Amino acid sequence: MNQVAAPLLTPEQNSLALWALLVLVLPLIAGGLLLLFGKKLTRQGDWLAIAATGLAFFLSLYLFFQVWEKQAVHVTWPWFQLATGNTSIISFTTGVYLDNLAVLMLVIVTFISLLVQVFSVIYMHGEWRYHHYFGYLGIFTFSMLGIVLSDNLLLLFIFWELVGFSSYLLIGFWYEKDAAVLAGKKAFLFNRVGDIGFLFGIFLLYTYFHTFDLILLKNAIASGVNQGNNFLFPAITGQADAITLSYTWLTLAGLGIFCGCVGKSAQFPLQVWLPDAMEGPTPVSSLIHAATMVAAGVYLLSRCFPFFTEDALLVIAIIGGLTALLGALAATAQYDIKKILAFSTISQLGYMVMGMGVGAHDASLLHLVTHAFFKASLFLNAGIVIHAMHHAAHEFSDEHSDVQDIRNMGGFRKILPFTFYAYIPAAAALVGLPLFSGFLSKDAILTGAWGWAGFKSQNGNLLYYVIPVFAFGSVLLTGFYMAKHCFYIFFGESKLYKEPELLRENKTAEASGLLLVPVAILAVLSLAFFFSLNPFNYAGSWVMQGVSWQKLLMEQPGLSGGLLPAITTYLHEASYISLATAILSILLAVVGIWLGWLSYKKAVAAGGLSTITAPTSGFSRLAYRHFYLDAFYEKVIINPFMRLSGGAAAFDKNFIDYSLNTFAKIMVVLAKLIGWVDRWLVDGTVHLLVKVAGVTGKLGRFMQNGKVQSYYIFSLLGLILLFLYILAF
Amino acid sequence: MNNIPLIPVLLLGAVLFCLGILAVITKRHAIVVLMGIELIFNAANLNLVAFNRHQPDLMQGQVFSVFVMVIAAAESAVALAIILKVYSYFKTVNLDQIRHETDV
Amino acid sequence: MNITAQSLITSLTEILGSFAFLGPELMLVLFFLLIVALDLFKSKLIKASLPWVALTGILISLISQIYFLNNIQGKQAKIFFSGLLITDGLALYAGLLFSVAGILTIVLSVLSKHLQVKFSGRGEYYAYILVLLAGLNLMAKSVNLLMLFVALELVSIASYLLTTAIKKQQDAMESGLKYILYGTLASGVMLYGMSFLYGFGGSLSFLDTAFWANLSRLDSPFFLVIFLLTFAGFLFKIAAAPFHFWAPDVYEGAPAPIVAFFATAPKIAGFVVIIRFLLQIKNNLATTLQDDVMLLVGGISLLSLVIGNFTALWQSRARRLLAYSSVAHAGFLLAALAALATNSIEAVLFYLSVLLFMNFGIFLLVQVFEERLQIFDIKGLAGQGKTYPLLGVLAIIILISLTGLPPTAGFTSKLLLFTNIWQNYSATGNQLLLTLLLVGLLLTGVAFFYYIRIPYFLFFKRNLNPEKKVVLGREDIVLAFISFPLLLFFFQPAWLTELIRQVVLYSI
Amino acid sequence: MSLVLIFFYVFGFLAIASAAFMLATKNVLYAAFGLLVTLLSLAAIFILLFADFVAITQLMVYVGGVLVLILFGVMLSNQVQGRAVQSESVNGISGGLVASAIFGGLAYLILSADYLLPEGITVADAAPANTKSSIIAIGIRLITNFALPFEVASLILLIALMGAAYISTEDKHE
Repeated sequence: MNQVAAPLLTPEQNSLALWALLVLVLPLIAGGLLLLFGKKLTRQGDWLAIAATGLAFFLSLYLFFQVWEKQAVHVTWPWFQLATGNTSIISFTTGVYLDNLAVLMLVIVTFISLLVQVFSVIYMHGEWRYHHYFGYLGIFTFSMLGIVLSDNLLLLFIFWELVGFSSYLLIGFWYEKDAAVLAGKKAFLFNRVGDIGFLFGIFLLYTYFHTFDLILLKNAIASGVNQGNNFLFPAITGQADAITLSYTWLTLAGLGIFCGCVGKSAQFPLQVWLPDAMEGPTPVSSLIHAATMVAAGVYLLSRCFPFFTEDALLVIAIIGGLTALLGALAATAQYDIKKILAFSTISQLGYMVMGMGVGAHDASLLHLVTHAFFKASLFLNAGIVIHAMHHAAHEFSDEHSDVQDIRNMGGFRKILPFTFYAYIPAAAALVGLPLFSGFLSKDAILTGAWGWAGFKSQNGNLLYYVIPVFAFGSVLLTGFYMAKHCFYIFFGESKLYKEPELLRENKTAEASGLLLVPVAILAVLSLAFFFSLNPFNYAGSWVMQGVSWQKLLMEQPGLSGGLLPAITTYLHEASYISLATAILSILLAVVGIWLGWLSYKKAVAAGGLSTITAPTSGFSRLAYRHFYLDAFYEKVIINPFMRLSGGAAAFDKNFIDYSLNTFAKIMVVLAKLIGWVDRWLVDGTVHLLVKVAGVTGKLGRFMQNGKVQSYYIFSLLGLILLFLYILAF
Repeated sequence: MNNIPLIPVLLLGAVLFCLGILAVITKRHAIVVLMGIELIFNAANLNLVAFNRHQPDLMQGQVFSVFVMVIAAAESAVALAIILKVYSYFKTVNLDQIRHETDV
Repeated sequence: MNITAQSLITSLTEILGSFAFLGPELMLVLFFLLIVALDLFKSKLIKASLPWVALTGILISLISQIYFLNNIQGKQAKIFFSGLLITDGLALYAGLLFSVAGILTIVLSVLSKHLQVKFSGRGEYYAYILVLLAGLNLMAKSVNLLMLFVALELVSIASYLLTTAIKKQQDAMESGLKYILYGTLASGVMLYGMSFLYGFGGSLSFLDTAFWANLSRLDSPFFLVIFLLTFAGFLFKIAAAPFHFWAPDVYEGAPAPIVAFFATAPKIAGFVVIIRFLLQIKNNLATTLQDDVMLLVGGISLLSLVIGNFTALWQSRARRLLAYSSVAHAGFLLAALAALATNSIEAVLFYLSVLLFMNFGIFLLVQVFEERLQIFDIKGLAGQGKTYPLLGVLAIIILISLTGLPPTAGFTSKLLLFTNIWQNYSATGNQLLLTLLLVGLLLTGVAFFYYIRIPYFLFFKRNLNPEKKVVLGREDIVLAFISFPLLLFFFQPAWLTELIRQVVLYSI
Repeated sequence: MSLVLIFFYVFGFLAIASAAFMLATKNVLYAAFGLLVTLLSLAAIFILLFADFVAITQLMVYVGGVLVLILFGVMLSNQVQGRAVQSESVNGISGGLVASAIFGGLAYLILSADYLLPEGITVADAAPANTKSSIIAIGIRLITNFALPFEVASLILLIALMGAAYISTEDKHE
C-alpha cells in the first residue's frame, strides 16, 4: 500500500536502509563474481568472499549500534501495481525493516558466515570446485540476509525459497556422492512440502488484509476485536467496511505459516531431512544446519507472532515439544559424530518453537542466539575432528573405516587439546550447565513452558503439563547424549589410529590456526557472561530485553490477545517456578551426564570399544553389535523375568544396572519407533504420493501409444466421461 | 405440403455422425479413416441445412455448409498428400504400423 | 427477394470501410503472396532473403497492431464486417503476442541449422507462418461461428503443413499424419457442435443476446453436450485434456521453432475464443447452467493438470516432457477461467505473455542441444551445463520460470493466477475453485520435480569432457534476449500488468 | 404421408445403409463407393430441404472432387508388397461402445428436444419466399455478409494446394 508513512522518514533512517541493502548485496556480488570468474582469481577468490562478508559484518555492527534499543527503521519502495477486476488496484511494495531482532540477526548471520568461511579456507582446501563453494556460500548468505531484512511476506517467501535452493546446492556440493545428491533432494522436497502450507497461509492473510507488508498486517491485526468465534477488524486501508473473520480461518492461516517453519526448522513430522543433510561439508552444516537457515523458521514465527491465535500457538507448542523430545531421543542412539549434532539441533529447534508456542517469545529468540554460537562451535569442532581423522586415514590408506563414527575415536583430549578446551564450553552450553549461555536461554524457555502450563491448567486440565515434562525430559537426554559424545571422542585411548601424531597437523600444532581461531572465538561466546551480566539470571539479559515482545511487537500481542500478559502476571505471582526450574534443569543435566558416563564406562568395560580397533572393523563391529543385542535381550527380557521371580534383594542389588539398562532399552525402542514412524508414516506418505503419480503417469503414457485411433477413443471417451461427471454432480 | 419435420433430419445427422465416429475408430486404413471424417462433416452439413429455417433470408446455414465443403476438400487434399508421402516411407497405410517404437 | 440494390450498396460500403481495421491481417497476407511470388525465382540470393521478407511483414503488422493498441484508450470495442469480427483489447493484445511469437519463430528458424540443411521448401515454410499468423489474428477477432470456423481451419491447415515442412524426415511426416487425422476429427466434432449452436441459437453471431436467450431454452444436458462438442475444437487448439493427444507426437516430429510456436500462439488464440464464450455464458445464461459450465471447465482443468504433470514426470525425452508440461499449462489457465469471472482475464493474459517467452526460450535450448550436441534425451544433458556455462545459466532461468519459482516472471504469473482463483473462491465460496487452487499448488510442486531434472543433469552429473566453452554463439545472444523478459517481468511486472489492464478495460 | 417425406425417408435410409456398407466392407474401393452413395443421397436430401445450391456443391465438390481424390489415393496406396490392401477393423468393441454411447445420448436428447419446436414447425415451410432457388440469395450473402470468410477460404484453398503439391512432389536431391 502506498500510504506507508513515507514523510516520517528521516534522512538518517533512509541512509540506514541503504546501508542495510549494501549488507544484503555484498555477499551476492562476491558470490556471483566467484561463480563466474572464481577460477581465474588468485586462490580462487576465497579472499574476495571473506572480505565481502567481513565488510558486511562490520556494516551490520554499525547498523546494530544505530538501531538496537534506539529506533526501528521501516523503508518501503513501490514494486508493482496490479488491478484486480475493475474495482481496486493493489500495489506491492518492497522494503527493509530494521528493528532489534533484524539487526541482531544481521550480526549473527554475517558473523558466523565470516567465521565459517575462514574455517573453510583450510577445511575445503584442494576441492576442485573450491570457488563454487564460496560462491554458493555467498548466495546463501545473501538469501538469509534477505529473509532477515524483508518487510513483507512475499519478499520473505522469495528469499525463503532462495535459501532452500542454495542449501540444496551446498548439501549436494559433493555431487559425486549419491548420498549427497539424495540428501539435497530430500531437503528440498521436505522444505517444499512445508512451503506449500506457507504459501497457503500467506494467501489467506493477503486475501483478508490485502497486503503482504508485515508491519501493516501487524497493525491491522492488532486492531482486531475478539468476539469469541470471530474477530472483528475495523476498516483497514483500501477497504470500505469493517470485516469479520472466523477464528478457524485465522488459526488455519497461522498454521499455514507455521508449516513453512516446520519444513525449514525441521520440526516434526518434516524433520527427517536434517540428519541426511549432514552429507554436505561440515562448515556448511555449521552455518546452515545449525546456526542460520534452520533458525529462519523460528525467526519467521517471531515475525508472524501476532498472526497466531491461541489455538495455533497450542499446536506450535505441541509440535515443538514433541520435536524436542524426539530429536533428543534419536540423538542418543546415534554414533555418527555429525548425526548426533544434527539430531541435537532438531531437538534444540524444537525448544525454540515450543518456546514460541508457549509465549516465551523472547526466551526462544535468546535461545536462537545462544544456540547459533554454541552449535556452530560444536560443528566446527566436529569438523576439526573429522579433518584429523581423514588425515590419519589418508596416512594409513584406510578406506574402510568410518571416520565419522565416534566409536572409532577416543583420546583426543590429549591429541587435540585445544579443540577439547574449545569443545567443552560449547557442549556445556548445549547441556545447559550454569555459567554457560545455553543455561540462560534454556532456563528461560523452561520457565516459560512451566508458567504457560500452570496458567493454562488453571481450569483443571493438567494435560498442559505434558509440554514442560517433554522439555525437562529433553534436558536429561541432552546431558546423556552430549556426555557420550564427549567421552567417546575425547577420553580413553585413540581406537583406530595408534600414533597420535598422525592425527595432528604436525608436531607443534594440532591444526591450522585458521581452523582454531573461529572455534576459539565461538567457544568464548558460549559463556553466559556475554549475554547477561548475571550468568544465573536470564531476566537481566540484554538480548532478552531487546527482543521482548513488548518491544518487537510494540505492545501488540495480536490474535493471541491477553495470553502473553496473563502468563507474565502468572509467572510473577508464582515466583517459585523460576527458581525451581533452574534447580531442576541443572539437576537433570547432571544426572544425564552421569548416566552418559555410566553408559560409556559400561561400553568400555564390555570391550565393545576395543574390538573395533582391528582393521576389519566392519566385521568386528557387526559382531559387537550382535553381542550387544544378545546382552540386550538377555538383560531386557530374561533378567527382568528372573528378577521378578528372584525377589526384591536382587532387584536392589542391580538397581543401578537395571535402571540404566531400562533407560537404554526405552531409548533404543523409542529411537526405533521414531525410525519406524519416519519410514512408514513420512516416507510411506511420500511413497504413496509417488505411487499415485506413477499410476497416473502410466495411464497418461498408456493412452499415448502412438495410435491415432486410440487417441480418438480416449478423447471421445473423455468427452462422455466429462458429460457424465456433470450429470452426476 | 412439402414438409419434412426437423427431428428425423437431426436423427439422420446423428446416425451419420456416429457412423463416422465408428469408422474413424475402427478402420485401420488411413484413407477409410478420412472417409469417416467426411461422414462427420456431412452430418454437420445436414444439420446446418436443416437449421437454415431460422432467418431463411440470411441463408446462414446454407452458406456455412458450402464453406464446410470447401474446407473439407482442402483438408482432405492435404491429408491425402501426407498419406501418400507416409505410404512412400512406411510402405503401408495401416495406422497401427505407422509409429515409432520410441513412442509411449 | 428483399435485398434491394440500395441495401447492397450500403453493405458493400460497410465492408470496404471495415478493411481499415484489418491492417495487420492484410499486411500478413500481402507479404504471404509476396513470398509465394518471390519463391518462384531461382536466385539463391532471393531464396536467402525470404526469412527477412517474412520478418519485415510481421514487423509491419506488429507496428500496425501497436498503432491500434496505442489508440485504444477510452474507445469502445468495435464490431465490423457486418458482425463477423471485433476489434477489442483482447484481440489486439493477442495480436501483439502473435506477432512477437511470429518474429521469434522466424529468428529461431534462421538459427536452426537443421532447417538450413535439410530444407527444400523454404518459401512455403515462411509463407505458411505468415498465413498462420493471419489466421490467428482473425480467430482472435471472430465473433461469428462461421468466421471462427474458417479462421480456425486456416490455422489448422497451415499448422499441418508446417509440421510436415521437412518432408524428407520420416518422423515429421508421421507426426503430420497423426496431427491432421486427429485435428480434422476434432474440427469435425466442433463443427457438429456448432451446427447445433446455430440451430438452437438461431444465429451465427455469438455476441448476440438473442443467441444466448434462445440457447437458454435448452435443457441443461443438451446444452452441455453441444457446448462440449463445440469446445472439442478449442481444447484441441490449447492442447487441454482430453484433446491433448496430438501434442507429444507433434512436438517430437516438428521442427523446434514450429513447436515453440504451436505451444504458444494457437494456445493464446484458443484461450481468447474460450474467454469470449465463457464471458457470454456468464453474462447471458441462468446460474444453474453457469454452474454446470464451471464444473465442466474445472473438470477439464483438473484432468489437464493431473495428466499433464504426472505424465511429464515419467518422460525421458525433452520434447515429450515439454508437450505434457504444455498440457499442464493449459490446465493452470483453465483453472483461472473456471470462475467465469472477468477479473481472471488479466491473470490469464499475463500468464500467456510470460508463457510465450518461456516456450521460445526452452525450445531454442532444445534446438541448440539437438543440433549442436545431438542430445535428445534429458540424460544426454549430463554435465553440459559446465561445458556451456552461459547456456546452462540461461536454461536455469527459463526452467525456474517454467516451474513458477522466484525470481522469475513464471512465479509472478502463477502468483497472479492463484491469487485470482483464491479471490474468486472467497467471493463465491465455490468449493470447486478451492479444489483447483489446492491441486494447482500441489502440482506446482510436482512440476518442480520434472523441470528440475534438466538443470540437475546439466550441472550435477559428471560430464565426459571437462573443458569449458564460453563461446558466445548467436543462439546464446537470442536466448539471453528471450530470458531477459522473464526476469524483467518479475521485477517490473507493472509494465506488463498496466498494459493488460488497459487492454482488458477496452474489451467486451 | 407426403411424397417429399417418403423421398426423404428413402434417401435417408439409403444414406445410412451405404454408410454402414462402407463400414462393413473390407475392400477400400467398395468403401469409397459406399461413401459415394451416401454423398449422393445427401445431395438429394439437400434438394428436398430447399438447398439446391448446397446440393449442387455437394455433387461438384464432394462427389466430383473429394471422392475422386480419395479414389486416386486408394489406387496409389493400394499395393503393399504386391497385394491389395484390405481394411481390417480394430478396436471393434471399444469403438462400438463409444459410438453407440454417443448415438444413444444424442438420439435421446434430440428426441426430447421437441419442447423447443412449436407445433407444426417443419424444416421446409419457411423456405425463402418468391423464389424457386437459393442460388441468388447465397450469392448475395457470399459477396456481402460473408465476403471475408469467402476470401479466407480462398487463402485456405491456396495453401492447401501449395502444401499438397509441395508434399507430394519428389525431392530433387540438392
